[in-house]
Amino acid sequence: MESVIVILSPLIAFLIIAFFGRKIGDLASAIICILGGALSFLFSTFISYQVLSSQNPIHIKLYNFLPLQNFTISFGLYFDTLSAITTTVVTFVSTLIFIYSVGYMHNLFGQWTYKFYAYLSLFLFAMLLILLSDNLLGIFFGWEGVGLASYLLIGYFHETKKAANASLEAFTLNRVGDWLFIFGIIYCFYLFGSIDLLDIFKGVNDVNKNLLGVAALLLFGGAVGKSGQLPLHTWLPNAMAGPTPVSALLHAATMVAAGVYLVARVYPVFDNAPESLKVVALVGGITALFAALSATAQTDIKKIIAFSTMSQLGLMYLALGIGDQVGAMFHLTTHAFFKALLFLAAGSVIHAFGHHVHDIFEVGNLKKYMPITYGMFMVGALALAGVFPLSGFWSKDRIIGSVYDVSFGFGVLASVVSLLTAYYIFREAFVMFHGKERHKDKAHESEGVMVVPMVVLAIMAVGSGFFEGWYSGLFGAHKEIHLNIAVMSVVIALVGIGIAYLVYVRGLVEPERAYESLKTLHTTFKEQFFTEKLYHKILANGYMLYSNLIYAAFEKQFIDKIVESTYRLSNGIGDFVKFLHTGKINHYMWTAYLGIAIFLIILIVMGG
Amino acid sequence: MQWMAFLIFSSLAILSGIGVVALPNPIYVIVALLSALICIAGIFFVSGAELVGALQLLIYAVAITVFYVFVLTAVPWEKALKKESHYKVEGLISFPFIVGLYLEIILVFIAGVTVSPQGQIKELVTKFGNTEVIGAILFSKYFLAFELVSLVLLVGMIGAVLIGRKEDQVYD
Amino acid sequence: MDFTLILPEIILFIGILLIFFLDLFLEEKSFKFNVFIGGLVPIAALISLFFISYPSTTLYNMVYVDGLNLLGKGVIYIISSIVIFSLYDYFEKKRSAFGELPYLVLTSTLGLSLLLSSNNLGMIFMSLELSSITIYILVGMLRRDYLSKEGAFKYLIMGSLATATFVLGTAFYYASTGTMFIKEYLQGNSLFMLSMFFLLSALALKISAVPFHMWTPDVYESAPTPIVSYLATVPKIVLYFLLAKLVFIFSYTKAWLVLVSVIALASMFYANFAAYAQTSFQRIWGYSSIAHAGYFLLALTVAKKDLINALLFYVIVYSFATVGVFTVMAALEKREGFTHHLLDYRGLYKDNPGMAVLLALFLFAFIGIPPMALFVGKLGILMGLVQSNLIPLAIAFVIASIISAGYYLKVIVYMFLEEGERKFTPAKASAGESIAILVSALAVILLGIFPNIVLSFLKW
Amino acid sequence: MEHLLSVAIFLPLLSALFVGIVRNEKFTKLLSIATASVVFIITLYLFLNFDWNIKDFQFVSKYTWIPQLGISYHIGVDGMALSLLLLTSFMFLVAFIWSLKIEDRPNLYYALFLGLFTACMGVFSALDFFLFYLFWEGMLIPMYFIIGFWGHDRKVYAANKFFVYTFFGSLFLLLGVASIIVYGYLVSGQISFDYMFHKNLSYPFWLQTLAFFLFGIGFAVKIPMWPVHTWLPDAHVEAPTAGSVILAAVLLKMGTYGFVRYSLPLFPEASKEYVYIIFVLSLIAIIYTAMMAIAQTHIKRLIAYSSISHMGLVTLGTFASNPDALNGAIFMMIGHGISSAALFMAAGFIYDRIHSYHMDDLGGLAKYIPNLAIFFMIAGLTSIGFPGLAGFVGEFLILLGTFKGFPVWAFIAGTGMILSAAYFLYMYKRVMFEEETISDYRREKWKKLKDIEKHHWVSFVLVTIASLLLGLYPFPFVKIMEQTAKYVLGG
Amino acid sequence: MISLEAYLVVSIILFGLGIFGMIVRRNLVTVLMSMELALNAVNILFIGADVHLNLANGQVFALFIIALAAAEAAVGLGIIIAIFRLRKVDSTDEITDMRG
Repeated sequence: MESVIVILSPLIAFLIIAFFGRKIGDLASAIICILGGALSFLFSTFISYQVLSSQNPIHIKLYNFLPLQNFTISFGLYFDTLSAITTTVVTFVSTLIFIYSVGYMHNLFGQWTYKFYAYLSLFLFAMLLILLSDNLLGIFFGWEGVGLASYLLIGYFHETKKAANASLEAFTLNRVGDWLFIFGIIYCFYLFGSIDLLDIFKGVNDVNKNLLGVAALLLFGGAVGKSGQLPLHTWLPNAMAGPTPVSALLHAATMVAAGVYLVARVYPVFDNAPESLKVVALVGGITALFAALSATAQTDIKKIIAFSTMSQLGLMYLALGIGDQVGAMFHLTTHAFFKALLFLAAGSVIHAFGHHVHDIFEVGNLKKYMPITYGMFMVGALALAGVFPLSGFWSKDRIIGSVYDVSFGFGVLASVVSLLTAYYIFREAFVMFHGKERHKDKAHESEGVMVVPMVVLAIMAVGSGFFEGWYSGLFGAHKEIHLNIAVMSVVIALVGIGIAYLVYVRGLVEPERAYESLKTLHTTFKEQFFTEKLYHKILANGYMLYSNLIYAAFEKQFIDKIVESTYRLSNGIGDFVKFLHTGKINHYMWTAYLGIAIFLIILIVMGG
Repeated sequence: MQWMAFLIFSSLAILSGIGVVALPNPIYVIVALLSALICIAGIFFVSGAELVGALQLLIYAVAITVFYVFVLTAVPWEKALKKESHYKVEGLISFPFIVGLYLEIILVFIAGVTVSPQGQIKELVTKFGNTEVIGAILFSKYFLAFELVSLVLLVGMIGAVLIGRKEDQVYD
Repeated sequence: MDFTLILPEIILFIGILLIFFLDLFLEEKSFKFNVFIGGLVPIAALISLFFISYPSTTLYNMVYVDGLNLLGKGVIYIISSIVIFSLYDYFEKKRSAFGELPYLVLTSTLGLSLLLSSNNLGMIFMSLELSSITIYILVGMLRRDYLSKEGAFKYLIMGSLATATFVLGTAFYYASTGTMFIKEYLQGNSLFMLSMFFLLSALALKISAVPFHMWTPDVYESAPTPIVSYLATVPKIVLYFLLAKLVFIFSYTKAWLVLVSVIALASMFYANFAAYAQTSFQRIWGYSSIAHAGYFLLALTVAKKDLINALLFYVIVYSFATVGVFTVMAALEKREGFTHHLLDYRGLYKDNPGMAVLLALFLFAFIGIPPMALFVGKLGILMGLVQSNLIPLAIAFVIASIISAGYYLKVIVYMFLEEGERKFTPAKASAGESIAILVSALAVILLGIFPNIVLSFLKW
Repeated sequence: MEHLLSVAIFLPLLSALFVGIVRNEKFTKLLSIATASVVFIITLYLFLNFDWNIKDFQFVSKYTWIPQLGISYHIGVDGMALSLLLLTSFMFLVAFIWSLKIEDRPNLYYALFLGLFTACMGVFSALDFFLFYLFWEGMLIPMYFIIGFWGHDRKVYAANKFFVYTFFGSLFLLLGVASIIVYGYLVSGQISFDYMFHKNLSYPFWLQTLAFFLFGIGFAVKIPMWPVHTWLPDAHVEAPTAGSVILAAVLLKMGTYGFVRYSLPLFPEASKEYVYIIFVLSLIAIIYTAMMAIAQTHIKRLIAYSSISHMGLVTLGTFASNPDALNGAIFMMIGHGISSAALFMAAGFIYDRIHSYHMDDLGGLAKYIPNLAIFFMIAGLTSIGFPGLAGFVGEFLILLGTFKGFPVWAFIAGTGMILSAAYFLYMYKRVMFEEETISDYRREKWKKLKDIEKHHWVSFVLVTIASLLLGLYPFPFVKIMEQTAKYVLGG
Repeated sequence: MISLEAYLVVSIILFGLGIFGMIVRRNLVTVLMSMELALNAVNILFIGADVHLNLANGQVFALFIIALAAAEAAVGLGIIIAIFRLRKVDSTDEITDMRG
């Protein structure tokens, strides 16, 4: 029962808000939404405790969904260590962000803002469905559900063209992933005769490795779409058009991480098809580097963090790909805390300027006006950069360590990514909070309802790293820290921070001049290696152009013309015949006689 | 002898027939038609169908021709002379087909006609005479058809009167 | 001599004489009365049909009666009756209230009725010509109407071509078989083939098949509309009964199939295309009837009883639908200035919803939409063609039907979906016309849902 | 009980007669809705009483009708037919409620719809070819007039195109029917139009081929499959809203129903032999038509093209010779019926308020008529196969089933998921979002826009509930079709 | 005895001439006369057949044809007169009000 409440409470919250939101008002809706999240968190903590203490997964069948020929798909909930803990983390972060959003969205109250909370609740429900479903189809339900929620939330300010476009892009690209995902499910069904996770885990050893690899890659396709990995990545930066809590919740802490969770969830499948893991690692590694490079050239407050998210997710995939499932999941957890924190802090800055400021170079020296935000951001940034002893250090270090264990090349790549991470996040921090005052409007510190969640998250961001050992222990995958790598990582992080400090605080190099001299490189990074242009201008516009062309030239002028021309042809023949019918009786006779003559010929040719 | 008469009558009939088709003046056409009908009646006589031949002369050559003459006077035939009496183009186009029809008939002949004579009318005719025999058939077997003929003639008469009468004589 | 076998014909004949004398002795005012009596006569004949015991022959085998031709007689009596009932108002409005009308129609029916019963080409010829000449007269019966005379003349000339070819065919038949009775004759003989050919041509002309069709639209356009409803139906029913007989003696020749199918195909496609260019509703019906002649001829390509049954059913229901259509048109035409130009039909639904709906019902029946009875006919012919392995013809039939839908729909569009510019006084159907329309509409629907009413008679 | 099905079929026709006699607007509307409700309840009752373990047709009634031609009044349902009957009665109920506010000739409007209702119910329950064809063609006339009378600018063109095109298809169907009946006659010496009789015959391959294509043309036009689809966009664009609803939700299903009921069980070998033709056409329908859809600026035309695209998936599933795919295809018919109906209602509502279907004239409507935006979104999500709504289950089952025998085809067909999301959301964006791009004039005008009214609410809520029910608990609906699939595929 | 072929040839030639006349003649009355010729031509064939078959039915038929031709001519001429009365026209190219 408790386990059902975990997933139902956000749903109930959603329903209440959806049906009565208009009556009960925005604040009440927000509170219901928070209650839903909180309740869910409480119960999930309880369940996690149960699961962890008893070491027995809890499996609940809900109802029969769909009968197939030899199998009945039924929905159920499955709590094991992985899902229980992830659920707890997700509900925890979500609840905090819900609370934060009350402050953030406050100035929009009265303008149907209850919708926002409905969407958030819906999102949480769908997310929990992903986490807790006991079969792949259930996961897919949640998968699409979070996609929808993300679509709605990105497009929350749908009056603007930017948000509308971003939401469209997000959903469509996600659908590409979902397309692969659903065939992954179908493939699994034919491999295992079932799509229940437990059946799959049982059967992985008995099936053909190559076929399993195909299934794994199809599933991974879904993960790629959801996590904004290459090549389905362009939606993620654009998704920052949504309100900041959304960015924090969906596009940093939870939803995008669902891809990682999925791979971890069905890890046995991947594990038994090692070739597929290489693809995972490759995609993750390249995305990590790609996104980190792109992040260095961005100037949008949230986009930098978005690219950072992409990069960190890439790192997690890299970890999954080289076999460190637990490392990836742990990084997912810590990342949820500090990235949410970063977003909330960034949101705090944006909120301070009445939602008008989006570029980091529009503001400056904010530490004077927003000391708490500054602190929070710094904590988040340090955690992200992986500075000892913040949580980022522990999780990232574990990944880098594992990577070096497997492949030196990937290890170097991970190190470079760390360096870049430290650089870009501190570039943002220093530009915004130090330096000259570039903003014209007056900035102010955010109110308590926004600060408290940040503080809580900051505490988690600082402290959660120390649970690394405990976390690994839960999964039985304890890993010693390599001191040399740890030291190296910290040094790399500090170097990155140092560079940022030297450039943006000390002004050692004039940034504008640097950009000028590295213009090509800078543009390349800023344009995400022109992938966005490629997708938008060539693929999307090309598709539209091509469609319009075919519609105008083929559908209208050919297929439909054929149909219409039959009518014209009939009329034309009719006119001709009409012309033959002169009205002279002699002509009538003549025609009849002609007929007789021709028929006589037929008669003679045919014989008796 | 029979052949000679047949040939003479038939060639005259055909000649008159050509006249019917070719002559421009309607009055001459009537004369040609009359001549053709008389020649055909001659063929009938030659073939021993005296009754039909006689009726042909009576009904056709006299009654119907008078009809035509009557109508031609009602419809001033001089008017017709002011115009071309034939459609030349149609004639030219259709002539090959007419010839074709003839050729085809000949072809049919080459293919062969097999008719098995089976009746005994000749004997009856020699016994009772042609008219009696026809009369016997007409009033036994074809009695109903004969009644229909009378009805046809009646209807034809009524129709001619109905349609041809002067319309302003009828009150509205 | 068993004269009961020709009881209905005798009744008709007595009726004709009765009306003839009534017309002579009564004043012009009796026109309606004459028509009324004239309408009753076929009904009396219809009733007399039930007293005939069949099958049997009489009058030196010149007249025979079986179930099939009784069915044909019944149908033509019904149609003659409703046509006669429907014609008085039209002719009065057209100021052509000839007292001769009812008995002329009856005379034609009498001829056709005998035609149904006769097996002898001489009888057939005379009865056919009796009906033809009567119809030539009826076509020209509109007073002071030049078009009516033009139509009559054209029909007469073309009809006389049919007469000439028919007698030529008969002559060949007689020459080759030595008899004028229609019976099986299997000796391959070129004269016999020619007789087949000329008889077919003559009948094709009468049923207005391409290329002998040219008179049809003109006559349909010019003749008095109730007369069109007569000449488009009753002679055709009878001629198809005759053709159904002939097909059994002629169809063993190789050329029959080819000839009939060529005529049928030419009729279907020529007429269906030609109808597209027409602006006069009457001419559209002319072409429609040519197209239907094509459909019917398809069923005569081979001697199959199922096919013939389907054909006869189709012809019967087609006739009812045609009578319905022309009666509606007659009722519309009575209005001042109405010309049957398609533009005159615009907005008909607004002015006369009842008429428009009925007309649409018949139009849809012609397109071949169930549950209207013409659909069953189409289905039967299709099945018969498939059964005879004539699938190409079946496909041609289907395609022609599709083409035909276009121009029927055009009329429906004009009636229902467009606004009329000219305003006419509302059309009022006379009592007789109402009867005719209702009977035919009922027949079209009822026979569509319960075709067994007719099918149970089609037993041989 | 025995005659319940017949009652459900002919009750609407009876009501239509009453409507014609009484000619009272209020009475008409009330009677129509009452009729639809009763029929819906009857079908629901049948649905609940349906025994899904029995392979045979249920609720059968059979009476001799035209013995000379072997025609009988034979009706009965299996799971598939019953589901479609449920859909039909439900959709008519929704359409009737939706049209409550119609002012132009309401009596005629409802009478025609009631006639259409009978025809649709009949098509799905007839077990006699003649009866089937009767209903199949019977739906032509009411629909023709619905488009012709209450359509928009080019209504005449669209109505004629619809009529002639469909007639074209159905005559080929008729020829196909004729050929199998004749074959049955030649083989058994007994002429019979009965479905069961023909089900028990097995045709030689040449006949199967012939009949398969003849039937196929008839059904393909109705579905419609590429390339005989061009009537559908025109018909939808011009039809009144309720007409579009019925056309999309019910009429299109007749084609696929025909495939499942007739083509597959009667011509099994031909269906296997020529499966690739169907597949190629289906894939073209899915992808090509999706491209056509995104190229539209007219909302209804877009939805019409999306219908074609979805029906392509249905045909794919139908011919995949896999029970799951077949179940999916049937389920998708229902799902698509619901979604397209809702979409057309939304489009129709927009037209009612703004008098334009063109996306260039629209934009930012979510701000002005938010309730519609919500329902529009739900309808769209159903259409694009969003899990939890009715569209997904069918799509999933089709892909799942097709994947077994034809993995590559299924995989390519799956791109329909992406493309449909793209065109629907692109349309939604242009209609509902981007308020900042519209002119101030419109902004002023649209401030006064009235959001959906009570009867709209009811219709939308009904459709949404149906969509959710089917999407979240499809179990009974799929289960009931299980025997059908086995029966159809000869298992 | 004259052979059937001879009758046939004469008959068909006259028949063809009659038809040809109907095609080429312009005047209404002459068209009708050509028709008479065609009808009468067939009589020859009947008589020939009679001779050949040794029967008399053909003669009966020939009588019918003669009577019919008379009736037809009567009606036809009546119509011609009516047309002339109404329009003052007497040639076929002038009675083409209905065409197409």
